[in-house]
Amino acid sequence: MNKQVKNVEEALVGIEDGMTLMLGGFGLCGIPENSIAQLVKLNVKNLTCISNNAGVDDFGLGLLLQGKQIKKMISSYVGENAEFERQMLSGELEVDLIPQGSLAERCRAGGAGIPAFFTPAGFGTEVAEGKEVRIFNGKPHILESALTADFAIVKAWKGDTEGNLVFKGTARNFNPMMAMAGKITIAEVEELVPAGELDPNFIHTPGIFVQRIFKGEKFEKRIEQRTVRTK
Amino acid sequence: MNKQVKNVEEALVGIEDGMTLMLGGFGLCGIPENSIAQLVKLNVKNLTCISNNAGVDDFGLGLLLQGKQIKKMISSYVGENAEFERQMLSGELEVDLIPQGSLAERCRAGGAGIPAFFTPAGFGTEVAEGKEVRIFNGKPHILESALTADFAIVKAWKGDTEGNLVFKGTARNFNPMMAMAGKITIAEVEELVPAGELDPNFIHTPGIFVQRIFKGEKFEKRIEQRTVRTK
Amino acid sequence: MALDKIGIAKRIAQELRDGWYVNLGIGIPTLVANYIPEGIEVEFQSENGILGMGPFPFEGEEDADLINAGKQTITATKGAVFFDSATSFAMIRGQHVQLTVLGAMEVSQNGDIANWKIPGKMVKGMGGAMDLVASAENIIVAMMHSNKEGESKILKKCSLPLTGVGCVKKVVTELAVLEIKDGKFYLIERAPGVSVEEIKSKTEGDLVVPDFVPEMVF
Amino acid sequence: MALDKIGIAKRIAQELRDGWYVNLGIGIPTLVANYIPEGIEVEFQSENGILGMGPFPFEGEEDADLINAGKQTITATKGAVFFDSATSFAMIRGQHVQLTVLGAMEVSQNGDIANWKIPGKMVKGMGGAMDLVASAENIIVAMMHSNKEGESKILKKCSLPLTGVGCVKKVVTELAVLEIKDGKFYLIERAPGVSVEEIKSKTEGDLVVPDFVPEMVF
Repeated sequence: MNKQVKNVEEALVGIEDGMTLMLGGFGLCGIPENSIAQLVKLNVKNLTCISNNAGVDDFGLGLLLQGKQIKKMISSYVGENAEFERQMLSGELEVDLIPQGSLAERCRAGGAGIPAFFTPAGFGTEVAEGKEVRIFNGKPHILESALTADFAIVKAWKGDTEGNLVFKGTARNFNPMMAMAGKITIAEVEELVPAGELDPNFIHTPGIFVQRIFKGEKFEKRIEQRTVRTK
Repeated sequence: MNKQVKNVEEALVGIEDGMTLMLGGFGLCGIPENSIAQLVKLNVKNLTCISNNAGVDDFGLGLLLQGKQIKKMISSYVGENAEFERQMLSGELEVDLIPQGSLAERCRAGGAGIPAFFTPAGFGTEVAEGKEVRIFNGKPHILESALTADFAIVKAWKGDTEGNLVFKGTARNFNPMMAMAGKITIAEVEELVPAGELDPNFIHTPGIFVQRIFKGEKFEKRIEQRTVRTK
Repeated sequence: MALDKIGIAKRIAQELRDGWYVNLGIGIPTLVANYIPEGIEVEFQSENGILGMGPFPFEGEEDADLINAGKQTITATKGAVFFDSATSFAMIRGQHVQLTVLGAMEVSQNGDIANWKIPGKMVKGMGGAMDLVASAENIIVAMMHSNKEGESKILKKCSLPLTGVGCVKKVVTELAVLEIKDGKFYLIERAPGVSVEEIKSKTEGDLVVPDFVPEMVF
Repeated sequence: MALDKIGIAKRIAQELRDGWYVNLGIGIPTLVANYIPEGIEVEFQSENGILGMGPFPFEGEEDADLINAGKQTITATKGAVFFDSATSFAMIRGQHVQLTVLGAMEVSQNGDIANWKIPGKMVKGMGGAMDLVASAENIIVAMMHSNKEGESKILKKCSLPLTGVGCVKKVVTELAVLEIKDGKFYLIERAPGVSVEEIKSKTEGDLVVPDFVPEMVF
């Protein structure tokens, strides 16, 4: 089943104002750079973005924040972004903060047809407000619901024309779960190979979860916190 | 962290009468043959076994059934085993039949600290009896709980001394989830390599889930339904 | 003339659409893979952990580590993927599989299906069937219209323990194609040479018959 | 004399046990990795998706695809594994990680912790902290005894929005090691040269002080 599209323009066809998008990545690691640049170009507005972080001021989802394209962010940690903080504190931006593990599991649940599950994370905190609490094994848990999106946009290291994806290092992070949870899932990859070239034993995201795949034109792969030791 | 033990004898130390075991495999594919043989030798009794199937009369879990070592089976499909059927119909053997997807997810939940989740599978059937029903997205779902085990015994293709595991083909099946759900997880592997030899990007079961690993002495890898076509 | 199993499989194969992921149950459904219409590409998922299931291996090329959900040795197509059972049912439960074809012992006019247990007689377990019928948007049942005793299996109400409720939308038997809608069976097509009367007489459930019932075309 | 950050990290490192998987939070906890006692092997998990986190890379060897949860470039040890965020929190939530070390703004005597939000001032989000504190059996908090205004952060009751309730069992500050039991802080050790009186005066929560309070030994 050939999922390959020509380029980012073709890949993002159908994304409209007011839609809910999931975007893979942790910090600036493993983010769909090419698609984000295209979202800026398309200038779609009033987006709800589900992504662990909100980028930095001048890269990643920060670019969409600069253009005021985002109405609501659903994230676990947004600390690296001054524009984000300004928009949130001024009330321009709605923000739903979710424990990171719950965010990951809620995306997986959305893709796996599990509408809700119990987790201990957040019990007794703001996160639990309005949520059902139940004791299991003597410990309180809260009921969390699945997340899905109109489009999920993920970034992989390698992919094949069937949409099978392989990730590298910690750039995997949220990408596989989000790929599962998109009504339409778009994958941008550093390297696109013909079907059959990836070892079927070692594919992280089976192509069934991916509707469109393209080779990204350019990957900047910016490093957020360059830390080194001396020899 | 070196998880290697010398042999199957050492690997199965601590398994006692009345315990709950998870055993990986689908049919006879990907089952921990060496450990099953050792369980027969140890002659532990009154076991509760969680495994998708119950083997055939003279192989796999069928061997434990022959020795009347199993008190209760928790499975999704047990159709290949006459001794099983005899023991079940005579009331010697307790049987809890679970939809295959719910079984897989319940094992994963057990390993992932999720005590319960909602699934549509089994609504309106015997499986739903006594279980909470709730409507999500207009569709009824039932609440299923996590499964765990005193010991999980899995079979992998390759493993390293850290307990990292790699599976081959459809022999993966239930093994990764059960590896997560055992209080103690034992892995028998066809090939055991030093830490660092497996590509860290392509490990199916991270070693954190495995407490003991050993190289199986001999793998028969019996085929249940040999089907071929002619050239 | 009533269809044979291959005929049923061929008729179901006509329901396939390009780009679909399909899960085929054991028995007649498995045969569907042999009759994919030309110009159409579909990919087969087997719930034990493969996407891109190919034909049976050639003699001598069987691999114990490569089987389908019926435990038969199989091959993998180019671009296939292997995965664990939780991921497999994430695909199924999450409705990423577009079509499920499976056998049944009984089907009722509200779409209930029974195919896993005959109390006191046969208790093999439901395997993945309950997950499949509860989740799939598009389920086709491949079955014989009657049992060996000649009793209809197309019923007002199932008598056997259910596998799923209100989930079956289409049934293909050796005699007919039936759609299930609004608590009734609708006769859509009949097997070549099979009369509407024969279908009526062998259908215990409420059957809606239009003025003209076309024959299946192969 | 009160400990510096390195001293706190060194004291926490003494709590490590052979064979443990450990998750270290951002800040002081990260430093713990530098002081693993001899003869002990532990493995570090970072919740963004690595088990077997190694030291920072040498200059020029940074890899944008290899970072820790603090978004710092790191390396991987021999035998490391990469995985997705759902698997990572399966490890954490499923209690496969034996020790979690993290910082805090406030800790209360019933084990509550607050470390993610100052209303109206700082809203960075909880990241993985809520999952970690809700799940870990063994949590050590690394923190300063007082804030910059000199107010105690070791409290009867947290004033800031909570990250988790009743989860902290041990606190290591620049002054002391405290255990939390039965709704009270127990003074276990004091930093070398620090008096019990100083610790008492800087602890707002109920503090149980035994007759003899040993000094930390490094």
